[in-house]
Amino acid sequence: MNMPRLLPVLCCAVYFFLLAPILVVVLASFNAGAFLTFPPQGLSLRWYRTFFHNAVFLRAFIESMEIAVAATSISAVIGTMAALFSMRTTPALANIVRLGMTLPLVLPEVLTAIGLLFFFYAMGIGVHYSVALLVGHVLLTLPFIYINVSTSLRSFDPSWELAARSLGASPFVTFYRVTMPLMKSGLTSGCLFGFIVSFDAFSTSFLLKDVGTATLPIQLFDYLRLNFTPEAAAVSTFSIIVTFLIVIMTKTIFGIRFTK
Amino acid sequence: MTTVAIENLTRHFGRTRALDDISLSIDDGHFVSFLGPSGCGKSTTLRVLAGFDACDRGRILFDGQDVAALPPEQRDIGMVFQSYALFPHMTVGQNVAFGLEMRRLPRDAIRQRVRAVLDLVHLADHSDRHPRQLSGGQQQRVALARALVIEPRILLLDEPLANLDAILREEMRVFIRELQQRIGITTIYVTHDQAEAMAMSDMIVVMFGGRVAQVAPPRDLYECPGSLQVASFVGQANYLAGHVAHDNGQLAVVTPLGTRPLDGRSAITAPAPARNILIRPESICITPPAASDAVPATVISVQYGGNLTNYVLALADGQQLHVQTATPPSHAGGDRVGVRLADAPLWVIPDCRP
Amino acid sequence: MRKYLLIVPAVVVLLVFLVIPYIDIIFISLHPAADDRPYGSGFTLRNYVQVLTDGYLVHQTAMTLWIGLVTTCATLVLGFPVAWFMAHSSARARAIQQGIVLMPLLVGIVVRSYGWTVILGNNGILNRLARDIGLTRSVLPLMYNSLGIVIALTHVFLPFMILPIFGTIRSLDPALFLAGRSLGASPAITMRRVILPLTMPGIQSGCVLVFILSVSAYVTPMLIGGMRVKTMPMTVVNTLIDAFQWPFGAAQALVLSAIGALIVLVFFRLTPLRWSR
Amino acid sequence: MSGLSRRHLIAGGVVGLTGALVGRATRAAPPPLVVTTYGGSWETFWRDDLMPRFIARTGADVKLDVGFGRTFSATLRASGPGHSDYSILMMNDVFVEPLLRAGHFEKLDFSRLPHARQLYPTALIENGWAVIGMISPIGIGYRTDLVKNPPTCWRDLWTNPEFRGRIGLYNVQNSVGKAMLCLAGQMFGSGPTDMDAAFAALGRLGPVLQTDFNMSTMMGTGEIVVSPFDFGEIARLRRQGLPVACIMPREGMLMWDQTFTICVNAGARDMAYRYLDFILEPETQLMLAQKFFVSPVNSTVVIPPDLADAVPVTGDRMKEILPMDWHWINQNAVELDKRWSRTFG
Repeated sequence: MNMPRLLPVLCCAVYFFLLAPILVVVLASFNAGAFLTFPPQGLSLRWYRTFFHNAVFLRAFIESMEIAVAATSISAVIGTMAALFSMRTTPALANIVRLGMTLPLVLPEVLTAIGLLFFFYAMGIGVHYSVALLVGHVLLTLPFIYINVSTSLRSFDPSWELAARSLGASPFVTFYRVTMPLMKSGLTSGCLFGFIVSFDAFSTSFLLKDVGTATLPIQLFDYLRLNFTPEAAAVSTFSIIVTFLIVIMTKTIFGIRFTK
Repeated sequence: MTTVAIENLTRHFGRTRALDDISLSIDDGHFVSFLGPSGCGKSTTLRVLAGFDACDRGRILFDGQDVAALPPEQRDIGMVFQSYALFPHMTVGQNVAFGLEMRRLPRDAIRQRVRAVLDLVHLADHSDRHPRQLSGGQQQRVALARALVIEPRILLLDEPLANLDAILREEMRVFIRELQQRIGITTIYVTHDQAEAMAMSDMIVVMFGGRVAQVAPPRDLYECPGSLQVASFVGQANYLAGHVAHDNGQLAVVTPLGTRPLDGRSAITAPAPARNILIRPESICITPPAASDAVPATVISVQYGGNLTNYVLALADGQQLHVQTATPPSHAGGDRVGVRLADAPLWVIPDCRP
Repeated sequence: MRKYLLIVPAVVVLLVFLVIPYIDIIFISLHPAADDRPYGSGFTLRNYVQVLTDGYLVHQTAMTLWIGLVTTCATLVLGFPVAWFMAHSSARARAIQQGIVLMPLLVGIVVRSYGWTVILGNNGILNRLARDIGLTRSVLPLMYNSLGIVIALTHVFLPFMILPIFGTIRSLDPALFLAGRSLGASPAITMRRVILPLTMPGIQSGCVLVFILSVSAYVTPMLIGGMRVKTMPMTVVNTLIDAFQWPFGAAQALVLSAIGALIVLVFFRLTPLRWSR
Repeated sequence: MSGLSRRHLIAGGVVGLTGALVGRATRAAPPPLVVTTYGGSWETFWRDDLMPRFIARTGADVKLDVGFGRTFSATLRASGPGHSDYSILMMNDVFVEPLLRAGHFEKLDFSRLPHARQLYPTALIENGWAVIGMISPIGIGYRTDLVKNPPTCWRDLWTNPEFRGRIGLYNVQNSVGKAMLCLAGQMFGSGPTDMDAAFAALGRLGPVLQTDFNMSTMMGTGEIVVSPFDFGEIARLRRQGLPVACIMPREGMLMWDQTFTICVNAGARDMAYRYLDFILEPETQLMLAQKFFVSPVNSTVVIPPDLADAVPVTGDRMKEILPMDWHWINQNAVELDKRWSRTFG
């Protein structure tokens, strides 16, 4: 297909735009100087050393991972079930389900978080055991799972499931052998999106975090409020690399395709 | 091997009765077609038989065992879907092997049986392809192989030829019927195409509006339809007003085109007043206008169909007749001709007055 | 029916953790303010009247919606060609491009904002560059204003525009473009009359997503706008958390959500296709 | 009243059982003392130095929580008075004042705070409902390499032409931004509440760069050369090699206060008092001064000579810190916010 000659140039410009602030952060993390300045004053790994010896950031990093994994897993189950339901029900009901499932995305994150904060305290649970935080993150990730899974189910033929049943597969085996593989791409990209969104969530975490814990964005925010050293850039670069590795791994293991 | 009995099957969708007290029995090894217009309940019957839909009332007996409460996977059926429903993420071989894996057969046995059944459908060398790489007819045969390889008690086919072109459809009719007879499996086939049903079935079940209208072998169905509705759904028909009277000590049917003996299969045992008489287009002969015992008619239109020629004629009183001959067209529109009935017994549609 | 079990968890989660808290917020917004308690007794609509008549808040709401609109347009204009290019690249190139497109999401929101400070700041890379090549002598105001916010929001929400459009373009029959050309249409007309309508579902979901996300964005405008440009979410947080005016803040938040939802609905009405499907 | 009981009702209808069970489970164990602090080096210091000392002395079960005034007050408001997980809080007076009025804190029992007697009067605030545990006095910071005529007073921000366009201000979200307004009202109008004069004056400053909390970066990059700055941060920047200095303006200084309050119905009330007194004692105060260069609030603390330039505001100098009427400021917060945006928008 012939494309206008300018298109590749334009796209490269957009890609550069997308990468520019990240490049800046990555470069700043190798700064030998004491300030988060650009261009860096000499190159060194000193801030990575500082970071790896800073239990606070590592703990926040692990906390973020745990919350993101837990919230994405819960959403994956709930969202996939809802998507399967939409496929099996009448179009009118499916529309209502879709509206409901995208609602957490439509409502402002900050407001939802404040609402949840009041709610959990009214119930006497408060922010204990990170329940409120987890619920907040489930709400954040749910729409992404649902949208991606139901998109991948759009071309799903319900008689595939019937065929499997007629061939002797139980409902569970049918799901595992037929439905699941056919919506895998949507589920994978949904989970990936959900994970990334949860890992980066700020407003929700900042209002709902349990006493004495912090996710990475909160920790970075708290840190940067008072200490503007390249350690923050080092932490971010590290988390970019880790999340990127996760994406690559998911891609190679599950063969992710973004929608269809 | 397997007989199927359906007793008083009833199914509601909301307030509409999709199945209204269906009862039926199917002999072992028979090929039975459910024929009817869309929405008549034939597909619903199949889905209930397969276990995809529940019935509100009634029993389904496979070899005398009530399976109505069993989920589909425990009914031991093979099913071919209109869309074929081949798993797109599996190769042909994997598709066919799926049912055997569910039955936990040893790996070697699976391999052998998959090869055997693919040979049977002439697709042995397509085992590693994906369904989307196959033509419609090939996909159809894979679907058939997948359903047959598990050696089910009964084979259910849901309009399996609907998505094929005309020539392939004819080929597959022969192929499926031949295969079914070779294996001897009890088969239920759903279609809205009467020609298909006639060509393949041992027995045809005609359904209208959730009820069984008639159950009969194809020839009986064509020649002796139980109602006007069945008669017009199964092939083209002319209806002439007539009555049954004694003629030479036998019961005969008197029509405007002449008098012929009453079909022996009819339940009528005494002279009867005005009735609808069924006359198939091929049972009318065209003669020269002056021929003896011929009734004059005018040719309205002629359709050439290769081996057959179809005429529409009008009688003097304006009634139109469809006539089919096995000869090339010998008349044109506007020609005056004579018509007479072939020398065969006539069928009186029961309980149906003109 | 057993299939209804599938929707039960989602209904429970949404009902308990979304609907009930929001009912609570609506409830609060209908109360008068109180000095020593979260809210006073008695029902009133005054908070809503105040939100809708206060010139400052109306201006701020308009500003927020405007930022959302400009961001949506910017992501669409930049995102569509990229999605098109991506969809017509080789599998390998496509994978790399998908990685690049996802990158903004992989960088934490706080640090990403820092990156922009370095690039757009008054003493940032762009300003220094402009000064060095003699483009301008004064400082280019790239940050601490709505332009900066739009740039940063466009950056982070581009993936949400590119990926859905990419999805629909991928599912198009490549012959369509050729068919358009064979019927004598120029590339531009083929694009407008054939390709654009067919990619509308992707464009729609992208636009809705980006618009909603940018209207309710809180952290990026806070950090990039340097508090000089205040968007509604920032005001909502201030009113609710800093000033403790719960009823008034709740009313502000609900009005903003309602306007956002309304605009999305109008958008659906104006563009011919429904969201996905 | 109606609000909370109603919400309890809703909650009870939905997940009452779970809520009650979990609630009981949490109440069964003796609550740890939650100690709040800020992120970054503050958290590190609390975790590695301050808390081990306190625990060694008291054997307290301490849980460290990092946040800032906004998060603490949001959770406090959500939990309602007497239901907080916190027993003691450290935040700015600007946040404390409305919470105090809403009944979240108890009047301090000074008999349990023996070191409170040694505090500067500046640290005893809110009529005995709160004490300031640390003070970061704010003067005018500037880049010594980029400024020819160093500032001597706040008025110089308006009059020194080389500052024009290179002034940094804390915005109105920050308590120092609000304090700046009162200061400008005092300087150019009839008093600290003369906002017409204050906003007119700030408008005359011309283009200023604003920040919510981080002034150091802009100072580091040279985007700004002068701004309100706390002495501690200036000392830190200087030790990292940045050419900066901070002066005590003639008109008086502003401050960041770290104000401590005890929550009503505190779960670890006893330990909270011991922690507060621990903060106020001279040894801890000196540690804090050495770490963060904050001015000790305990008048008995003697600043060692090597720290004198980093912590210049002590003794009588403490009186130069201007008091702020946070109640009036909070009452008018929304209005100030609006006018601020209009002035700088």
